[in-house]
Amino acid sequence: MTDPVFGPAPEQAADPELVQLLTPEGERVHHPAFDLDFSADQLRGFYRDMVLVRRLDIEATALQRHGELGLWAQLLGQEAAQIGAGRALRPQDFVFPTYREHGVAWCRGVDPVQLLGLFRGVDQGSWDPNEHNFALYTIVIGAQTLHATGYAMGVQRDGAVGTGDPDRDTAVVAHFGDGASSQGDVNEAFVFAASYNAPVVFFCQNNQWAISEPFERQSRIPLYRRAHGFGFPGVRVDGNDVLATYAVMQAALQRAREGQGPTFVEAYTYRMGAHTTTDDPTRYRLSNDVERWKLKDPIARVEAYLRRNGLADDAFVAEVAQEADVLGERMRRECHALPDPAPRDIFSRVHVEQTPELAAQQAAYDAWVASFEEVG
Amino acid sequence: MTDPVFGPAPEQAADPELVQLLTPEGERVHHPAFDLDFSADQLRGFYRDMVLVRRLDIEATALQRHGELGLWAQLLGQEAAQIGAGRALRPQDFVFPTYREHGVAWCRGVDPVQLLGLFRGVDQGSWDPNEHNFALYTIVIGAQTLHATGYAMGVQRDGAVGTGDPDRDTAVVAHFGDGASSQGDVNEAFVFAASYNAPVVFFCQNNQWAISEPFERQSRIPLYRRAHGFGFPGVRVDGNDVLATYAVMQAALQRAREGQGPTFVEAYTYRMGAHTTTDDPTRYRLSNDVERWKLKDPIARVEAYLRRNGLADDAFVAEVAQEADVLGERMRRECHALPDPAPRDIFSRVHVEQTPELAAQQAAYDAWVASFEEVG
Amino acid sequence: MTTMTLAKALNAGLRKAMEDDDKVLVMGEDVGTLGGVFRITDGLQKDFGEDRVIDTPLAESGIVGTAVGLAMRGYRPVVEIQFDGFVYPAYDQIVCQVAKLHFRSQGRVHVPMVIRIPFGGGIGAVEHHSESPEAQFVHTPGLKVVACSNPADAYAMIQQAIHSDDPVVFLEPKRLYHSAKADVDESAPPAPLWQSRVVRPGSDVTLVGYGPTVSTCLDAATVAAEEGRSVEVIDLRTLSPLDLVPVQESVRRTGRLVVVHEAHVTLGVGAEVAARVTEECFHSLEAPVLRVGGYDTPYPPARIEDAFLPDLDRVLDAVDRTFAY
Amino acid sequence: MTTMTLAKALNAGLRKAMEDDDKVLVMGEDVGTLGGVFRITDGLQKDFGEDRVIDTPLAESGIVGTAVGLAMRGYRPVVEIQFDGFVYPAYDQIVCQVAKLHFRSQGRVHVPMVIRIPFGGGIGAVEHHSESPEAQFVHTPGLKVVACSNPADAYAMIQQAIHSDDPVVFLEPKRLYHSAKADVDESAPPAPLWQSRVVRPGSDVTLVGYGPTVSTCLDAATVAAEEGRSVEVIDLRTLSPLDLVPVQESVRRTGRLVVVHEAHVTLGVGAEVAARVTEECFHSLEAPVLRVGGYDTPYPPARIEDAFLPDLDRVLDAVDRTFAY
Ligand SMILES: Cc1ncc(C[n+]2csc(CCOP(=O)(O)OP(=O)(O)O)c2C)c(N)n1
Ligand SMILES: Cc1ncc(C[n+]2csc(CCOP(=O)(O)OP(=O)(O)O)c2C)c(N)n1
Ligand SMILES: [Mg+2]
Ligand SMILES: [Mg+2]
Repeated sequence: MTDPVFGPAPEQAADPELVQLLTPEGERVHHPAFDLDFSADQLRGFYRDMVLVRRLDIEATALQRHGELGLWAQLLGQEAAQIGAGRALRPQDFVFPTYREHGVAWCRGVDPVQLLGLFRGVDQGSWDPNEHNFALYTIVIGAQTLHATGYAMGVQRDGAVGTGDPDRDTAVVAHFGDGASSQGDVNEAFVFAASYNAPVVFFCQNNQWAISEPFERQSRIPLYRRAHGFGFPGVRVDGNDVLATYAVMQAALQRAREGQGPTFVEAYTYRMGAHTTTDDPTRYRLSNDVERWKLKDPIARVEAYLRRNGLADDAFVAEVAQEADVLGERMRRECHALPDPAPRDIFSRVHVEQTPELAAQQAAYDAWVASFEEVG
Repeated sequence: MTDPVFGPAPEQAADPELVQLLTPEGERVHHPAFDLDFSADQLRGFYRDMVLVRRLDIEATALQRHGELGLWAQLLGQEAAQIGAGRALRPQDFVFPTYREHGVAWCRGVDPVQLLGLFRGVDQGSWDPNEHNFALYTIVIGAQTLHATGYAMGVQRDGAVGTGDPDRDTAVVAHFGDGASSQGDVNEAFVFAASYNAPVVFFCQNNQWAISEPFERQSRIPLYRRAHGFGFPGVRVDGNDVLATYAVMQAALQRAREGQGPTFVEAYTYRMGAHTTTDDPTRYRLSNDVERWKLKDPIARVEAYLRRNGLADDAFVAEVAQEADVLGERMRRECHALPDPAPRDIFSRVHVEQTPELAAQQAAYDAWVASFEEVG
Repeated sequence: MTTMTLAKALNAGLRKAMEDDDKVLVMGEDVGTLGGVFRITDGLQKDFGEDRVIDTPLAESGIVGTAVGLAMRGYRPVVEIQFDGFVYPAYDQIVCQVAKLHFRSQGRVHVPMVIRIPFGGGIGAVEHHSESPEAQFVHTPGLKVVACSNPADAYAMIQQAIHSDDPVVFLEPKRLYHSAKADVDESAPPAPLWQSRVVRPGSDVTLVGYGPTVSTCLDAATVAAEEGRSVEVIDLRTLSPLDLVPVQESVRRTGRLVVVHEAHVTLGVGAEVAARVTEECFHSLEAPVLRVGGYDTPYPPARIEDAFLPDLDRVLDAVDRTFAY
Repeated sequence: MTTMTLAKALNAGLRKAMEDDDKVLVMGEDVGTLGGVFRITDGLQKDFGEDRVIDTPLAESGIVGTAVGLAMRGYRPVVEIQFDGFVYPAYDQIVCQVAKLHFRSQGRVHVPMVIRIPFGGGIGAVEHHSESPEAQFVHTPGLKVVACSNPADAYAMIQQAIHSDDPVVFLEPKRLYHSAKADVDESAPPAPLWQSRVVRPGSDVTLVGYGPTVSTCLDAATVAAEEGRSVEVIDLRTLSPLDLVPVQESVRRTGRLVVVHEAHVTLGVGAEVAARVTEECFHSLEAPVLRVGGYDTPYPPARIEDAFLPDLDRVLDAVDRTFAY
């Protein structure tokens, strides 16, 4: 069970170790196991990704406030976790998100506008999972972790692990939250992944809350240790540190691709916003906590580092801000333009091969609609 | 998380420690954490229990072969685990069994004949759970572990933990198998038990098999370590050693009663018989393995110890054997006499308050039966 | 007499039940500090404490399964399932354990628990938040299933369900939580829980609904009356047992019956109503029993849910069609 | 032409499907070395290897959930649920994921998987081993549901189900696994999967069954014939889509219909058959559609299951009753 990178499972009694490469103050620190050299472009890229993704999120939240979306699940505060995890992927990797992985979607090339459909109520996921290697959002908590594990078992059967070919060896990521860790499905996914040594990385964004319930209701020990109970490595990373998240995910994904099996990565972060736009977090948490976490902002620390090291200047920051404005403006415009689906289409999408029953219901529906047109 | 008795969770990489107080050869060994002095009466009692319970099992198996039972789930080989766990209970403790806990039922004062009904097809559990503090057998794998946890939450609400009153403080036991450890329900039970620090002991008889599937399909590490992933202690005990099982269970139950929360006890044992009487284990396992485990027989080692230390002689052994004969004879006789249920009663047992619908179905059923009587 | 929304009536009913019997517990996700995502349990944890209003880990099977254990220990757990679409992880516990324990134990074990499920659509929600899973519970022997449709019933029925020694699946029309408002007389003797009820008398055709569709049926009756058609509307209230006595009595007079629910038509509760009423009233029926329900497709995106759900027009159309036979 | 039991026919059909398409996988508890508790997958792991015949951990949601992932990766998993009563832990995955993925993805995601469920009673088993859970799947849009009743159908239908690009719940009458024996022509072109079939023509009354009750219906027809009554028997074969074309055609001739299944009567498939046929054939029916099924109680202990299950007498009685209107 001892892993060259992840090492042996930490003692239950020991303090949780938080992998960090960039402090909240923007100072670069080093870690014996998870360290990487990042190029200036890479760092600027992370900054840009996070700024744009935050803007995407703010824009969608505003669209909800203006009645254009029925709901929005904000990622505010979780940008580093998602960009770190998303940018560590190779094209052939496959990702199973929850409903909050807008940043990962961004990294997978899903257009932000495509994310709006589900929340606007015009579709239930509008991108092609196979085009982006990014499954549809899953709302039933935990269900997707089993899909990820099964997909990873398929990857094994395709011989796409451990070949040494960097374009072929494939990892799968299962996203989930701290609350989800209590679901039977998630724990069964651990069982299956361990039993078959499947190439899957369980990436848990522990944002401290499951709606109103604090993390402590779900587990009395740090979550990454859950993996040790199932016989595979777990590690806790500073989820507000994009460098650390990237480094840890890269290592975990590489383990999977090499055929060394599953890893649990707990990205320790904080849900800065409400659970969703219908939630009112003032009912259950202290603004003090939120203030404390503001000091750990994922974007500020990268900006501080870039500036301090002369890797970015006002012009760069302004350029990214400008890009965010363009994105925001486009989202507003294109959201308004998102067409409603045609009710008659629901009958032909239920199955690959439509049933006579549904064909009849469709025909009856058509006739029904036509009857109004005649009258009108 | 460090416990004075169970200590900190062992390193994942370390060899599993097997608590043992009596070797297969019948030699008494000592253990730093789990040791007890056993009186001669207690030891003879364990012997008697195990012999009688084995006889109960053999008798029921024979009854199945003779067509008197539709099925039987044998406990052969698991006598020590069950008697050790069963005898460590106090009257007020409550037990949630699987379908194989005939030995625990014995300790709880359930008449062996009452165990036959389910397997004969005359009932689905014939004892009163509240009379024996022993729930009905549960066949849907793992479901009872949640019931046990909920019951333990009820015990907490009744203030029946941590009072220091030995007749009041109450522990709950959830029985399950190695296969069951993969079920979502069982892992959710761990989550709830840890979250509420419920007074429940998870007693897993790892008998190496889930029907045809070897333990390794369910977990790649020793099962007791699963608990560490949920933040409570786990320990592996020699399940063929009644003394060790008793000692460990006593400690675990006491922890629960004192309000220190859940414990996972893995009783490492072996299913010597078939899964059930319809199973053919020669299709999937080597008789060699079975032979090796025969050397670890739970009864032989206690007998050896008793004899070697002059605590039992031929007369005692013969007396117990005689008692077993009487039990066997009674089981045969009373099994034959077990009455079939009255079909009409099924309509009045569905609810506490019968519905008009079922009353009508019952009346129609009565009329239907009467119509044959008229004809006949 | 207090004016209450349906949500407030449920809250008041729960509070009353907890005051009356200290064995009554409330448990579920976010039911404590937050008071539930719909605020049905608002304020209860503050007043009754964390031991009686239990915020649970996020695991529905765990919630229902531990509630079974609590019930066996003598408690009366009232479980909240956050949304209809999230009851399925608990399905095994509900169908194989909750429903069967009394039967299996020959009546020795009681499982007096209530499983509250906000159900139905029309609130513009994302997927899995607008389901109508009732048929599956009605098909399961050992469960009782009721649905409230208005504040007064909500207030009384939740208390009666909690008081029942049998497990009850309690369906709450979430669409009406805050829109349905009415005077509730807390001291009025409640109607029997296990009976359906004529909510508007009529003579030409019978309309049957429950939960959210009762108001649709009443609206249809009003419109039909303007066209000179007298519609009798019945609120089923109890789906298991299914009380069809008033329905049959009605159909014997009207000869025509339309059943309306949001659940998919195929094997929705309407199928059972149709089969039974046809059997009992064969010679009274002038037309086959017609059903108006959700189509046999998954619940669609919110923007088109109005086309999916039974509405006034579809109900009136079905009424018209019963006159075409 | 080979003489086969129903169990053997399924085994042969699975083998053929695995030979024809190497994306076909078999997975479940004990399906490998043991060949399944009913030996339906006997010998498959030996011949196709552990990667294609997968012994899984003991967790039904895990089995179905990972099968979804395998299907998304391009495989065609055939999942075995060991007994009907153990499908419920997988219910959420089946109802919310398997059934909806194609719809949710606007047709982009295919989930070509088969969920095999040995179902029904009559084998003297302990509880949870004799259930008939089909109605719940029929009520769920997005699933297709079929039931075989004889070896020839079993051989063909399992292959057709595997070949289908839609998820199929495949019900196997476990009682007939080893008792039903027949000649199977492996080279015969199979009947369309999604059609029901007249298995015995008749003119006085129509009897409809599926799975294990088809033989009960045939027996009833034989006895009735001796009494001078001509009974037409229809094997539904497909429950979703529900092919009622032959049933309606038959009822227009006979005017009388009895539906027989082991599932509980209330909201069993018979309710839907009754509601639809009554709607379509209102003026042809001489009597209401009658249903014979398991009572609305949990499945009873084995010693009295014969009283619970629809048998020859109860079917004949229902036939008689349809003539009393
Ligand atoms: C099976 C199920 N139960 C309940 C819900 C309702 N629900 C939606 S999100 C949520 C909390 C999830 O918390 P967590 O897993 O920590 O993820 P986060 O929202 O914090 O990203 C709940 C209870 C659901 N979607 N699915
Ligand atoms: C939910 C569920 N799935 C499948 C089964 C069928 N089944 C009965 S026992 C068993 C194996 C159980 O293995 P384990 O938990 O190790 O207990 P043991 O039988 O070894 O005592 C299986 C798969 C079941 N009873 N319940
Ligand atoms: Mg969270
Ligand atoms: Mg076992």
